[in-house]
Amino acid sequence: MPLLGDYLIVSGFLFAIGLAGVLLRRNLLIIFMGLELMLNAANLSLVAFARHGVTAFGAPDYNAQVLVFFIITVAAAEVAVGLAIIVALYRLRQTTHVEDLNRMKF
Amino acid sequence: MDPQLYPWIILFTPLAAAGVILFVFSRRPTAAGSIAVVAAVLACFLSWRVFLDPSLTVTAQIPWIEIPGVFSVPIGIILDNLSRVMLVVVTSIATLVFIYSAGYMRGDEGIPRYYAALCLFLFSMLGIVLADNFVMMFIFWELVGVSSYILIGHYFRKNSAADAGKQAFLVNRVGDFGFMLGILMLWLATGSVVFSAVEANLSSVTLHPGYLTAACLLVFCGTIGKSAQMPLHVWLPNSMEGPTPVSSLLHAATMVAAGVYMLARIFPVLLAAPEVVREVILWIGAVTCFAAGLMATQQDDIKRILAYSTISQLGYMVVGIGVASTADAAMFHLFTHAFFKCLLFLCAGSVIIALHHEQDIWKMGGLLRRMPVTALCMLAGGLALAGTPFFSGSFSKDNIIEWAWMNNRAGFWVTASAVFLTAIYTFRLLFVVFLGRPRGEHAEHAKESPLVMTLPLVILAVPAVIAGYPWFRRFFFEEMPHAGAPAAAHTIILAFLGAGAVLAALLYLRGPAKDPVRIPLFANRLYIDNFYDWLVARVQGGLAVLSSWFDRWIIDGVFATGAARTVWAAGYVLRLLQVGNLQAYAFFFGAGVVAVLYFLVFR
Amino acid sequence: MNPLYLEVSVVVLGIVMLMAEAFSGAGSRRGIAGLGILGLLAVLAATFFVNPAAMDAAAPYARFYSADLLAIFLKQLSLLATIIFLVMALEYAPTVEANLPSERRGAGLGEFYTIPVFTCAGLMWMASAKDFVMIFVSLELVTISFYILVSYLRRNRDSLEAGTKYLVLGALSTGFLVYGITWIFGVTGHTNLPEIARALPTLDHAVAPALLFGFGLVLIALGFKIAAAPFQFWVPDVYQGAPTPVTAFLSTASKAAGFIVLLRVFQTFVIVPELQAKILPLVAVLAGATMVFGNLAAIPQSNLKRLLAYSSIGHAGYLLLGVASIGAPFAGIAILFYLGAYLLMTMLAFLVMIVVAKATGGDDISDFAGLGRRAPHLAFGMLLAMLSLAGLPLTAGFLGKLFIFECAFRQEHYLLVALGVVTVAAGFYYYLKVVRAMYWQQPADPGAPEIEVGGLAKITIATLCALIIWLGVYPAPLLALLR
Amino acid sequence: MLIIQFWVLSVLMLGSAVCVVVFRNAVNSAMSLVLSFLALSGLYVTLDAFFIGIIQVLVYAGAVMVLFLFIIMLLDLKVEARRTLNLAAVFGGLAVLAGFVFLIGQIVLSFPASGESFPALARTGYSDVSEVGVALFGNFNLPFQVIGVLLLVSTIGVVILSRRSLR
Amino acid sequence: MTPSPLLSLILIPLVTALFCMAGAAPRRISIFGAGANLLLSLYLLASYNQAIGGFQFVSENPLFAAYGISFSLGVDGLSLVLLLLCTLVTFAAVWVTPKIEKQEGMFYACLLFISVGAVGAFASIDLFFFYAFHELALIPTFLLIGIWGSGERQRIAWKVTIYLAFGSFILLLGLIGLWLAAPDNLRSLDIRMLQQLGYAGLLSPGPAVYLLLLFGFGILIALFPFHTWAPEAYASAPAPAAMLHAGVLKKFGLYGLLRLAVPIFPAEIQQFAHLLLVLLLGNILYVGFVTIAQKRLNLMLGYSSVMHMGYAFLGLAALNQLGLGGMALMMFAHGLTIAALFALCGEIARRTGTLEFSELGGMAGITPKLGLLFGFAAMASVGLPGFSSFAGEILIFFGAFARGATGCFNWFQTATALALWGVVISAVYMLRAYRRVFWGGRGTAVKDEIADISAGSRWAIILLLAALLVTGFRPGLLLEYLNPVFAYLPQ
Repeated sequence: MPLLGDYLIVSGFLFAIGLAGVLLRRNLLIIFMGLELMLNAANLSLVAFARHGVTAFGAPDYNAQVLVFFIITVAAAEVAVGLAIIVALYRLRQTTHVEDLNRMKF
Repeated sequence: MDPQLYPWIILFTPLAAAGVILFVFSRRPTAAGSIAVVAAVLACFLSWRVFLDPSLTVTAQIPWIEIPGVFSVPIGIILDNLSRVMLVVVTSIATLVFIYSAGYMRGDEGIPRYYAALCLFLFSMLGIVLADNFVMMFIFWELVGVSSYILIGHYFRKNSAADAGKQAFLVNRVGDFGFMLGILMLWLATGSVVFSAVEANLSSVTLHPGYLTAACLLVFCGTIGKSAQMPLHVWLPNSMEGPTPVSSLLHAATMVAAGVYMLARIFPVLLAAPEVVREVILWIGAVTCFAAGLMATQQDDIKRILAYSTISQLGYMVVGIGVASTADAAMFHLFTHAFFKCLLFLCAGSVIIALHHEQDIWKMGGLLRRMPVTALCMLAGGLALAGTPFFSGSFSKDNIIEWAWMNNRAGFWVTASAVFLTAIYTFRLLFVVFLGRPRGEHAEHAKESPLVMTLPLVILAVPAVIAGYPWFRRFFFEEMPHAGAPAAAHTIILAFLGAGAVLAALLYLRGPAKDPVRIPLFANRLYIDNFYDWLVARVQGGLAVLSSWFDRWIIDGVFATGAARTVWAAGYVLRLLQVGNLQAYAFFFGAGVVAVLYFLVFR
Repeated sequence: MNPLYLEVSVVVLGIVMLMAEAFSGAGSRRGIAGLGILGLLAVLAATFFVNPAAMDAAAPYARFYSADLLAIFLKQLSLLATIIFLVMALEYAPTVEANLPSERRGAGLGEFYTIPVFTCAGLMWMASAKDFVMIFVSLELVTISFYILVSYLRRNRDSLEAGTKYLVLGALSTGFLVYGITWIFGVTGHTNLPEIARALPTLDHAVAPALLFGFGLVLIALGFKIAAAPFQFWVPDVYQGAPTPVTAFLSTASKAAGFIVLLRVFQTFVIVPELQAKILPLVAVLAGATMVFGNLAAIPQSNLKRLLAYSSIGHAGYLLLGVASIGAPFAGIAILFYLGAYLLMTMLAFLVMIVVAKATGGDDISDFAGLGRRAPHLAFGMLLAMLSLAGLPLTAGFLGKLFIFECAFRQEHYLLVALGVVTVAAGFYYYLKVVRAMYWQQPADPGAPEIEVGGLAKITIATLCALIIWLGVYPAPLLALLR
Repeated sequence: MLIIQFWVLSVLMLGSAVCVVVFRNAVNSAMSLVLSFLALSGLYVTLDAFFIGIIQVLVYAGAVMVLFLFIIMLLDLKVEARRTLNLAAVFGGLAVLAGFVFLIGQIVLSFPASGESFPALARTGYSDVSEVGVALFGNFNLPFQVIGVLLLVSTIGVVILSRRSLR
Repeated sequence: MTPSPLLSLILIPLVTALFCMAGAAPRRISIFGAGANLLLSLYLLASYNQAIGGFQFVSENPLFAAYGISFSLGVDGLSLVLLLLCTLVTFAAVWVTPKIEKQEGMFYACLLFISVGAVGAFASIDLFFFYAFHELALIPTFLLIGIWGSGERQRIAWKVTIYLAFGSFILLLGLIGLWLAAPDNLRSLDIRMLQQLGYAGLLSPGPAVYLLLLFGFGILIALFPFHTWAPEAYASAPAPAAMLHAGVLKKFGLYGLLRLAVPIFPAEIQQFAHLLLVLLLGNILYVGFVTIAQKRLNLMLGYSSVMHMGYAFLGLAALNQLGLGGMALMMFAHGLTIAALFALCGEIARRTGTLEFSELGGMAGITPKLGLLFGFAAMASVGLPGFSSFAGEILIFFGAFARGATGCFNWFQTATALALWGVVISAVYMLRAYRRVFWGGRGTAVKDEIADISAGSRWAIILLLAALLVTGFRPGLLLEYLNPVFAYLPQ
């Protein structure tokens, strides 16, 4: 039987891997995938916590699951808008590389 | 009119005249002169009225600064023998000089300014004479300084005159610094600035002899400045840059005597103070009197010779304060000196005008025949100055020297030997200017001055001769205690006088074309002026430049601007963090997250 | 009136505007903006008549939604900001049109006027949110709509670059927010702030690190929204690149909402002394860093938009100082007042900037040279905005700073106050740069034609000026409102 | 049994997540992401969250990933053009990551409940779809409507941003 | 809202300034407005009831009760004297303003705004407005120096503004501290209330607040070592602006110290008297030497103004009726003097195009009236009797010296003695300046054809000098207003 801590650790690693994608990759799409990984890591923890904190009726905390549902929805919307922006950027500048975004600085 | 008002009228008439001249007649020389003369005559007339009415006292006061229960400075008038005598001396001489000026200044472009300043001077001098408290005296003390400044700088286009005026003011200020400090000390100790109250409350200070000594000596600084005592004497010879009547009135007869007058005024305080105070006063006076005599023997400018003689004679007066048991000794010399020195200066002015502003005695000569009135008057003045018996100077000066014999033998020898110097420079002056043959073009064609100038000379010559005789003196001074010096002292003085006269005759009677004696040390006034020049240019100037540099580069540059620059630079550096690279931002973000969380959770 | 209707009306207004857009032909779309302004004005008026008691405390929404003074005030601010945004947008419309690939006149403009109305609804929900779920969804509504607005100028490289940067960093902060909420939920078992507040004192001491971890992550995400250092890096670039009205909107309303949420979360947690002892120093440090970074880095700027971005960071620092001094009796009021004042003066600055930039073609400080002679009234408006931002007395900005410093003083944050003084002095430096340009310098082109100002913009500028001075001299009504 | 499931799925999920970050080709990354999400939905199931698991598959592995792939194809992204690796950035990023992992590790280890296993559920065979649905449309009605507005705005935004030419 | 004549005192220049900005014959309107204000202040001075004393013409308009902010106006003897100073100098400054080439209306408006700030600050009895009005004057100063200044005007305007803003914010902190120091139920921004609390010992803000106030005000007054902004500012500002700032606005700091520090912090003033004495000697002696080294008239005047502030601080340190009364008197006298000097300096600069001593000289022969007036003003500046500067200085010296004892010199007496030396220093630089500009040989920049001072400017300066002379001959005229203000102090 896996423990709560196991899930949390795994979720933490997933979060870190997502962060690594953001920090280390320079392709906007991959960065975006990293961001999705981070959100999912949070979801995993949330579900684990929900399962751990069973309610008085002995059921998982569905409130937390609703939150997970919201997060997924928001993530989807974010992906849609984000990809739209990336497409627009690509159309204008033919790049999805973050280092090309350097017009504004200092 | 209420006689009580007379002193007030005497005091304020000249001020009113000054104001009227300045604001109404600033372009009308004649009117300006007339107004000034009228004011002086009025003041003189009323002064004599006051003098002749010994019962008159003035009680009214004008509050000047009044902080109830804490501090008050009234403008009040003191009328005692001292001030009465001084009043008539000042106003009388002033009147003569005002009249004389009308002739001397003829054709000058700045006559209204000149007369306005003279009136202002008269006002200030009268204020000193009449002041019944220290602060009032200080006020007029300063005003005397400023009017002297304006008058010395009358020929302001001349750099030398401009510098001399400035110097006179500044040197006086240095003396006033001490004066004010002394006033503060006496005030703190006695709780009042009014002379009578200070004297009455002195007992509270005698517990602190050191304090009282310091206070008195600081007050004496005022005298050192104003009466041109060593070491602050340098301004007086330079002040000869002013018109000659100014030299005569301010720098011989009245203003410079103010210092002595002030000492006489506070004489009771000096008596109550420890012995050392008067000792110091004596020695300052004695050294001044001797050193100024030395310098006078080697001057070539007729006015400068007289200027150094003035310093020397002021030294005698200060010695008088230091040794005599009464202030009258000094005041008596002040009294006689006022007449003969004024006379001498006016004579010198007459000569100068006649010689078209030639002041070098080595370009004069043989003027006795060409300007007999002037010459005779000058002779009378000179004999009085040298202290020749039967002339006024001898009575007053010998009196002081005799007091020195009684109370301070060393002081006696110094002052007595100064008589020798006096004789040398006086007779040198007389011989070179009036005897022999003319040494210059102007001297040959010199003519006697007009009546408006010679008349005051003649009038002044009378008191210059007779002012010392007891029957005349008694009219002005109470019978003063006799010093009681033996005849020997008197003989010694006479011997010094005779020796000086003989020496001068040997050297100068033959009418040499130039000075047969050259002593650079004396001619260069013991190099004291050079020392001051060095002090001002190097020490003060150096300090000023140094502090200016410090202010600009350290305080402003490093601290003020530097701080601002640091902030600016910090901003410049901080904004470099905004590299514009998304990944860098993400990195900073992540680093921030780690730092914040670590700080929050694990600290 | 039930306060819930406020947001509903705004959303309905947005949908109506969308319909109007859908059914309108080629044209300037000014009518849609006008409709929006009128509608929002009506809602703004309605906010003064809402009655929180009309809410059904037992209804499900009561768990998410509070209608306290804080919320109402922020709703009013949001509405005001949106109205001013629409006024700005009208002035800015030519730029938008020029930067959209459109077939006919006015295409895309309607949406430019409409999306902010939905954003406004999001802001209003944020103001009332008292449950992490509600906070999350309303915050995301605002954020996502801002992604769109920032990158709205599709043909403008700066706008798209700004949009991308905002998108990535915003999403990153969302990730942290969600993870933080997760941990808070994991520790307390609740997402509802009042319930968390109830649960906190009962918790075991050992869970404190986890709790703080979660709180820290939420704080970071909110810090990102309000541009607190060290999470402010997106601000200058995004503010500079975004369409100017969006920048104004972003720097005022969005920041204000962020602060309200921060305050709510903060107040939930600091009631536990143990947590307070950990949290307050952190906020103080963040406040100091933010003040210093914002104000100092602004000094060398020459682009006004970017300068205002840095200044906005600096102001966030002062606001955070207020948050750090939350224990003082007036701290809440001080923060709200500051938010209001900041909104007014920033909006004024941006509005004038839009008008001037339309005429001079740029938003560098040098484009303002000689404005004092070219357009004295605009210059005066800008002068007032700058002085108020700098904190000169008799303007709203001064009182804001005064109140905040007073609270900080009471809470004995002496070092921060000292830092505040230094940074305020630095602030004078860069705000006066604009004044210098306007009054000292000559116009680059002396023969340039007069600057045209739209009627609505004129009214708005005048109103903002009046409000700034009014609040600076006679703040009593506003403060009474906040009490 | 459950523990084996957990570890297999976890390793799969983390491994493919690493692949997402490591692969140079965007398509490969996207495919790894799909795999990772599928494994994640499996983990949800081990936590008795069937509904979430299904949603995960439908929304993420289905919709979102399709969108990703679609965009990748649309933009015709090839292997990321090799650029000089910014070593400072890499090391900096790794340092931040190390710090973050350390933090999470510490937190999880210090969290008292980490060592607890999951309590048994009182009843089995319940329908979590209905439970979640009731919550969503009942208690969570307000946030749900907000989400609705959010989706509306996103839709408009996507249209504005990605249409080739606006009408 | 209760009406008060003081409100008109603020409104007249304000409205005049607005008219000027609108561009309606600015010079004439300004002279009219400033003149009206001068008359009004004289009227107030005359109708102030000495028998009652305290604050009169009070009007209170509470704006925000919780913070106690109220737009309250009221004056006592001290503020009346300063109001007179302000209106006098404003009138003179407006009058001597030469033809302005660019943006004339704006120029006059800025001048009047400075006046509004000063009047408002002196007439406010609410700390908030007291502070706010002063700050208000910062921006016109910035504009005046920046637009119409000379030399490195931009850099200097910048520096001055930042410096003063910095000082103001330090001051603000001090004021906040002061406000917080009162017990909760007695907290007030009303200066009268604060003074009462101070007398009653209910207000104990502690030394830190005092130091904040001292240095906050100190920066505004150019207390050593925070003085470097002042000379540059005055040298660069157009003459009327320098007159107003050096003459009036700078007095705000001293006024603030008299108003707040004296009643509330008597113990702290004594506690830090040594620090203050050292700093003020820096002002007098050190800055005095810096002044001597100056090679330009305007810079020299600027430094001299800084130097004179040292005397004012000496009066503060003395903390007795003599010293403080003298300080107030000196503020008045110094304001008039420095205003007259800057006005004359402006006249010289306009005629010769330079203020370098090396290029000037002998002007008294060509412009005798200018020379005479400058002589008067210079004498007033060196503290010659007859001018109220002397009365002020001498009271300060007496006051400070009274803090000592008979016997050995203590700190105060030593400081007084050293400060007295400043009288010599000021004579050194002032006479030097006068000699270099007006006396001696003709300087290279002094041409035959330059005109003497115009009748208008002459009368404006004569007005200032006459005020100095009148109050110098009868300091009682002012002291009867000032004495009651400090009468409560123990001797």
